Amino acid sequence: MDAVALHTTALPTTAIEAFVSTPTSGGIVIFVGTVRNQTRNKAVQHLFFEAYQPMALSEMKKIVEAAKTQWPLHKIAIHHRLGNVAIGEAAVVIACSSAHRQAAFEACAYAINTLKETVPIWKKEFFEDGEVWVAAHP
Amino acid sequence: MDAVALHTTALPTTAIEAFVSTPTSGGIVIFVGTVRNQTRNKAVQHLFFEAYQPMALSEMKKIVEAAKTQWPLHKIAIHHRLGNVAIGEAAVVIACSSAHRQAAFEACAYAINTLKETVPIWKKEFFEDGEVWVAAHP
Amino acid sequence: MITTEIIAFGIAKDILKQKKILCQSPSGKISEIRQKLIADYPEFERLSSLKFAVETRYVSDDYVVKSREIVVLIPPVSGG
Amino acid sequence: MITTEIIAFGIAKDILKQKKILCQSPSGKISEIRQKLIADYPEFERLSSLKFAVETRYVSDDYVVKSREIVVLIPPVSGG
Repeated sequence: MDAVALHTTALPTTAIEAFVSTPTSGGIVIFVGTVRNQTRNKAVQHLFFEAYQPMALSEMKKIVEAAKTQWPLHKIAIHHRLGNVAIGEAAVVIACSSAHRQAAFEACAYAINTLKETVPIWKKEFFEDGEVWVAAHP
Repeated sequence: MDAVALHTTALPTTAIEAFVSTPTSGGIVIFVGTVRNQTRNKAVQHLFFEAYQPMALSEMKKIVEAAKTQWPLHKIAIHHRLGNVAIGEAAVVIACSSAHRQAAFEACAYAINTLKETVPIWKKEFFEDGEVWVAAHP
Repeated sequence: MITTEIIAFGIAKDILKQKKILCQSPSGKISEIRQKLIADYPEFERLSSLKFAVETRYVSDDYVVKSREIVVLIPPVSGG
Repeated sequence: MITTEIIAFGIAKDILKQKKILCQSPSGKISEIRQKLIADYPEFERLSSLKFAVETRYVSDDYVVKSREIVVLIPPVSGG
């Protein structure tokens, strides 16, 4: 398994957890970003994710490297879903392992925060009466 | 599934994640505490966990209630393993879901920190040349 | 003298060399029970901490154990 | 004039109504390309942000696009 990947089918959460688990790890922190059934009190039917794939992977790798520089991690993995995603499904899974848990907690929060700022992936929300690219407008 | 439980067999990580996932959740944070193969540079062969079970469950429920009071969580689950646990296996799984991820991150860190302080569970490490109750002595 | 039934876990059980003991104290106050245990088993003083629970709740040293309540010794916990 | 090939994603593609366009600018500087795009497609100005990448790297407004480099429009990202 690669540390970073884009998937057009359900994210392999269990395999991602197994990937980061090492015999010297004491703590694994996993963030799963799931598709909510509403946004700003409006019912969401489903989501669609589009990526500029080579750059998305490159930016995800940068997050992996930056996190490894900042925290004593054993492993870190960032996997993102593309295409149509149903309510309740995972859009992103980030997993970090370290000897002691604080590093894993901090690195996992850093990774999802940074992903949302830098990785060229775009989310479109589909409503009963239309669709909108999330965060496009102020 | 109960929000808190003690298990004598492998922790059902996937079911715990599914338990906390709700249609309104945007973020799930999971902490998995695994058994390390060494401690203070000494090789650990396996671990044994003992609990004062009724009080352990009661203290775990207190953590659940306190976390729900402090953060806008959708669900939180705390599951701990008892008996012999092999290297690499999960000793504890804590999962939190919320509409926005920060609450889930903070509540998950709070829950594991508090569990390690208040829940009457005791860990014994087995080495080649002996065994020791962890944290018993200064 | 009051007789209190005491249950031990983890290293506390190892120190007592048994799971349950009966402890005599003037009034059944936790501070008295603590003193008596340390007097009988000095190893308890070497622990990082020794808490007491009654039934399933932590109690402080000034708690007085009621008749038939079971006292539980809680040596330093190490879950997670 | 320099002709630059531009690829768009997300809402930027919707604004252009196509995936790729060619853009003419005096020297191929990103700031010129940005100006030209906003002049031709004023909707770009309504976005929260509009970044540019060359190949797979973000570039700043003073970057000058080299011949055959592809420019990618990056409207506000919303992964996760």
